[in-house]
Amino acid sequence: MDKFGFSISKGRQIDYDFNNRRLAEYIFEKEPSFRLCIECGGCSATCTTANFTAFSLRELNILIKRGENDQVRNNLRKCMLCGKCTLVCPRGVNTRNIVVLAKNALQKYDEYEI
Amino acid sequence: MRKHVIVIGGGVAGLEVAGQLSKVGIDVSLIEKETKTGGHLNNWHRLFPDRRKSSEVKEYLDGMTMRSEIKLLTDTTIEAFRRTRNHFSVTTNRGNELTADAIIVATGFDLFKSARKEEYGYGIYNNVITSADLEKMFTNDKIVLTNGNVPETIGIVHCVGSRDEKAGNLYCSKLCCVTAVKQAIELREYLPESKVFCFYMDMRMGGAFYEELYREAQEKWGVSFIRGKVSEASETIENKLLIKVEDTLAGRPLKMKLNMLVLMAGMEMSEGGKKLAEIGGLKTGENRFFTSSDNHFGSNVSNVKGVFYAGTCTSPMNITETISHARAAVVEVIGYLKNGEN
Amino acid sequence: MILEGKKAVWNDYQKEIADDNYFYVRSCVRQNFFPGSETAFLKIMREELGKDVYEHPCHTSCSGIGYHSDIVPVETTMTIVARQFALMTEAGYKNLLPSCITSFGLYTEILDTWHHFPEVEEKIRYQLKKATGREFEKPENLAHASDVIFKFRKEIGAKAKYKLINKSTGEPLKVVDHIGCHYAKMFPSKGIGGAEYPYVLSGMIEEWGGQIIDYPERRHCCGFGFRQYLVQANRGFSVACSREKFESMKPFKPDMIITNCPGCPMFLDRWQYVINEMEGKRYGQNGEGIPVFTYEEVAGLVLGYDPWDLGLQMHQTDCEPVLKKIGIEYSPDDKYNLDIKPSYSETHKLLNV
Amino acid sequence: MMNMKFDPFIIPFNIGLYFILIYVITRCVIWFRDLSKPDKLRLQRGFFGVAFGQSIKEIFMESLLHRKILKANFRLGYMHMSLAFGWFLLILFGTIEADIFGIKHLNAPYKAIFFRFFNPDLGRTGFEAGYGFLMDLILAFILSGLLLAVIKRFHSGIVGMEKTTRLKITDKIALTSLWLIFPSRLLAESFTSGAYGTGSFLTGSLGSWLATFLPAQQMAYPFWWLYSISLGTFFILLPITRYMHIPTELFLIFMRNSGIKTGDLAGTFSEVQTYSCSSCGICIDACQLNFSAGITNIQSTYLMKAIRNNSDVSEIAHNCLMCGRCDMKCPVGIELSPIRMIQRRGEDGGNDMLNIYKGYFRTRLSVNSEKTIGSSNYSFLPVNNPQKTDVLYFAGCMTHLTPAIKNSMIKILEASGMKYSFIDEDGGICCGRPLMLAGQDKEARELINYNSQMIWKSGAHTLVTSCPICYKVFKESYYLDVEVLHHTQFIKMLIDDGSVKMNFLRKRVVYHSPCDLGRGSGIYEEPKEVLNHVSRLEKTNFEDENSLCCGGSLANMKISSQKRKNIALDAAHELTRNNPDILATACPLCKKTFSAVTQTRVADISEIVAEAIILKPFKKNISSQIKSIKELANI
Repeated sequence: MDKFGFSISKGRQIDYDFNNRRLAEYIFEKEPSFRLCIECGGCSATCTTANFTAFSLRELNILIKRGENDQVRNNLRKCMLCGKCTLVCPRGVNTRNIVVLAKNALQKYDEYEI
Repeated sequence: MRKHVIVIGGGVAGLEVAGQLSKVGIDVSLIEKETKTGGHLNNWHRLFPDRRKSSEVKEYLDGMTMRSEIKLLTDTTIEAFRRTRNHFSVTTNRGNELTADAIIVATGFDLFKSARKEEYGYGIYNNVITSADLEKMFTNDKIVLTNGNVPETIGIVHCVGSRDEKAGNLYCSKLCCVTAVKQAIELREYLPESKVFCFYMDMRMGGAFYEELYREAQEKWGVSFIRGKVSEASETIENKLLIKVEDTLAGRPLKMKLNMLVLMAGMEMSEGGKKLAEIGGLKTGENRFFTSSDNHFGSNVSNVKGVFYAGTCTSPMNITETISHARAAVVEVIGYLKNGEN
Repeated sequence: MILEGKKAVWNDYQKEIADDNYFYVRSCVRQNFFPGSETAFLKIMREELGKDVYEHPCHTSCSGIGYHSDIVPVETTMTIVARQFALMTEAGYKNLLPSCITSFGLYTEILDTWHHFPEVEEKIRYQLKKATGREFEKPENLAHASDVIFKFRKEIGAKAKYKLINKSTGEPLKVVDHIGCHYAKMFPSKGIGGAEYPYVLSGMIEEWGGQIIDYPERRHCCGFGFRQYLVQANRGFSVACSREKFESMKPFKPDMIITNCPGCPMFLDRWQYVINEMEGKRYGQNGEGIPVFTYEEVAGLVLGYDPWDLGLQMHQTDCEPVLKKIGIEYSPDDKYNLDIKPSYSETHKLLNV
Repeated sequence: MMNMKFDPFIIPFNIGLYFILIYVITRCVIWFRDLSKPDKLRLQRGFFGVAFGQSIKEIFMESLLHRKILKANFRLGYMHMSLAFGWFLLILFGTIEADIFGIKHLNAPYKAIFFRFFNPDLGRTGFEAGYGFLMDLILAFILSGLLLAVIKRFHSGIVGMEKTTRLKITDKIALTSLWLIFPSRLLAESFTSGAYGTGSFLTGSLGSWLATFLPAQQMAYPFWWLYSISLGTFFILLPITRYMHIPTELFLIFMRNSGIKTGDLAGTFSEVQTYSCSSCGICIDACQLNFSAGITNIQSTYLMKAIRNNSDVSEIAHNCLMCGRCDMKCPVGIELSPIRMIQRRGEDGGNDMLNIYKGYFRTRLSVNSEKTIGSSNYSFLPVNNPQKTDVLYFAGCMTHLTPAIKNSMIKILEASGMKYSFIDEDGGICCGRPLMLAGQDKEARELINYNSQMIWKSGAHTLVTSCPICYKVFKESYYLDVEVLHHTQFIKMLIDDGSVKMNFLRKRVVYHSPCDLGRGSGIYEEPKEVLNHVSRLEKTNFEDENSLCCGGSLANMKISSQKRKNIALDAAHELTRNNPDILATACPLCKKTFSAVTQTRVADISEIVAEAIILKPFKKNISSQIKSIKELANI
């Protein structure tokens, strides 16, 4: 690195086959409505947290499904579970449960339980 | 005296028109370039959104056309036609001369030639197939890779040759989205172990029961929908297809390996239609489909008096719309034959 | 892979290539990247194929490198290019033969622009006249040097001393081709085989006995990308691009890489060294790198030229593995021996200056 | 064989009896030992104080007579009463009987239980016969209840129950032994009476009839054995079956009457309550998840059972609307919802933290000094300094999705002429209850701290909120020294002190009492009084404690949207039976949920009030107008 004054950049590409999606599988199993999301962004629009900071439940949904867990880990905790998203969701996705499950899953994941 | 109408094209629209005309006692010559009628119906296994067998619709249409008033000319194409005062004389490739009081053009559509989207490697990579190929597989009740294995991961690419300036088609073919969803469900049903991904630009679920089908695909069959246009496909050493796409909803490029890639080929003006447009001086538009005299109330009426359009030769339509459009054409023709006015 | 399908595509993308009297314009960077290549090209053209290739001493950089680095404005570039055309016209040539892919792309782009916007052409003519008093004809035929080698690949194959075949096993060498981005990605119709499945290098390899191998990141840029390399802060991205390609081609165990662009061989060659320094990673067989060649070098090798005359000692990733496989005799001692420079005198004779 | 002292068949009974006595006593001692210091004191005071009498009374009324169940469902109550009270009487009079007619006084218990065996000749005439009659009567009383129990087990409908609890194997054994006790006693006594020609209307007649075709003398003995064995088995199994509730409930009653509360953490009291559950199944019938959504495995009785068997309760615990209907109905008076909350917090609910947090902000002084313990989840929240004001209006997240309520409240607040500020006008942050309901108290506490600071800095003396969810948490979990009012209370106040005047709307209104406001916070009257003031309030079949849940509850994390809808549909249907003009509620979430499923207009009380309100004329403007006119005149 020092030798050249630069280092090899890390890619932004999602490597779907490389990523592990146990998190998503866990949630799919426990909360099937997770599949129903059509990424309309209604949840993010009404979100109490998003009013104060960069936070998008819609994006987290996608990232979980793609297995980009770290980004999820760092953001999920911002949720206040107030439930507005559940009320506005046009597909009846049980958003709050997804957040709670994802939190549990991440914990289990760290403890090698899933 | 009895009136005589020539119907060009023995697909859904053509058959419906012929059937309806014959019902009201008008003689019909039905000209079909293929050996048998039915058009694209013959290549399709099941139809969206209810997934009924396409043969059932075919049966209905055949039933309509089993009538004495209808003269069926297969393996026939039109070489030339002239309009002399108020009737047409038509020359076919087999040299027979027909005269008619009116002509109904039902030349339908061709599927977009997927090889034109070189980056997807249709015809170059194994296991890159089109929606039509897949239907054939379903008909033959055998869905396997070229090496005989069963596909585990299958990608479905929407909008191949539609909404694509590079492909020269700015329009939306309207049916590919729902076809994709239908085929995704069928694949999951046929191969319960498989994972199916749909790569879409927009989900255009406009028709009746389309959205419900989409929901079912997600809820019941666990089909994954990824929003983004697949930019390129390539073969890996283990003979998988590596595709690149932007997951536009994650805002990140994404790559994944698939066993099979199904291209949702769009609809284009048929070659037959183009030829007819030339020899008959029929107007075609930007999208190369026939241009109707009026988009709202004259969609069956051409720029040539006595020539009418039926079905997908004017724009992409599903079967329901095609049949309605065909019946509308019949009304136009009858009106015209009665008082010689379009 | 269905070859018929590919052939079909190749047939769709054929192009006019003049067969003699070329006005050769060198690349500004190649001569210090891989100086042997252009020399070898001229030698092949003149001595092996007996073609008339003219070089003008007053020819300059096409400024494409500045243009693509957002430094030189397009009008300036056009004027400079117009001057090259003027030189050609004055020398009485009509077939422009750039050595550089970027020049080729740039000329194509400019000619196309002028075709669509004649007023721009007029303006440039006026500016050139005003600045230098020169006037020009547009080239009748524009072909990249690799196009010409492709055109005469059979002739070269006929004269070949070696084939791209592993002497010991009799297996054809596995060759990865890398096409410069500016060759066909901007104007697919102007490249042999088009942009998706370029044939220009594959054709040579086939002809000379090698086996061309396709790999997923075939289309990916080598990472030069001008700004990416020239600005140090971006260099990490440049390396990352090359690595993407290496990672992707590694499983196919290629014996060599062949390229047709000034930048690509440079970066595919040098970055292998850098990546190895940074990550201790090599992509070739038994701990070696993957040798990278220009198409001229490969042509030279099959015609039996001395590797060191071709300047292979300038490569950072050693080429010896390939030489050994093909069974080319060479003296390892002379690799860096600069006292005897036969090729230099040769070159000087060849250059009509 | 007159007046024999002892017979081996009594051994099973004795073993059982002494075992259970020892077990229960030790258990109580352990429970007592595990109590927190203050609770220990409470219990002691309770035991040796006034509460004692009350406890005894309650034990008699509830544990023996089962008054509550009788009220809720007579047949079920009778069943429980006949068994409990009847058995009690049997033992009581049995002992007396043994005492009077026995050879000596103060006999061992078995003498009483098996009296007839040891004194077969007794009860032929006079007082003895009368007493025998009494004993038979009690036995008959019990048997009638037993009959009901048997029927209930197989057709729960008969005793007016939708569902009955499912049993585990030990329960089944215990149940059979319980069922066997009295029939076996009946037969044993009958045969004995048959053999000796004694016994009263039941045992006597049955005995003499049996004796006609059976060798009574020989038959009696095995049944005495059976009687003793079934008693023994029942006692031995007691600790590991639901029947443990019988002794536990007594202890519970003492604890409760001594003023011990469930609290936030698992402890003796919650344990005692769990063991006091008799699995009567009344909570199942009360549960809307059962009768509207067809979810039948999560009701409180199952939760209690799962806790007793310490199996994993996380799914059960979270799949509940927390409407509190079962708390109201539970005949044993177990604090079911608080216990469920404890389960939701689970092990990693930051329990250890809780107590620390509890201590937060007792005074305004510590506002700036407070810090969140552990890493902050909501560090992104901006530090804000609200303007000074008297009344704070906190709409709450849900209210922001029902603008009508928000605007109505603004109108009312304006009309009140008070100095107020709308604290979360452009979207405040969550009150923290949703997190608490998910068992994430640590996170919740962080939000609570944030809001508390904001509230104090405003210097307000009153906090008005439109959302019962917020109201409950402000009341219970915030340590604010400001008056917290739900807007219905606030409006009531305005009406009482006459600071707003209203028209009477000619509308027929029914009121749906939101769970967190009614059962959750005990506010039933104010909303109804307000509605009575502005409209014609009509009764429904689900008033106050018995009110339904709209199904929208944030407390249930697991239920699907479809099942929510079913609950809402049923509830709305019930409430609008007499098609009122307005279905009034006092919760934005209830409003949203109901609006989606009924044709009837659904409105929050604030909306109705805002409609009825008479805005005061702006005196200032008038005077200024007059002034300007005068000025004109002067010119």
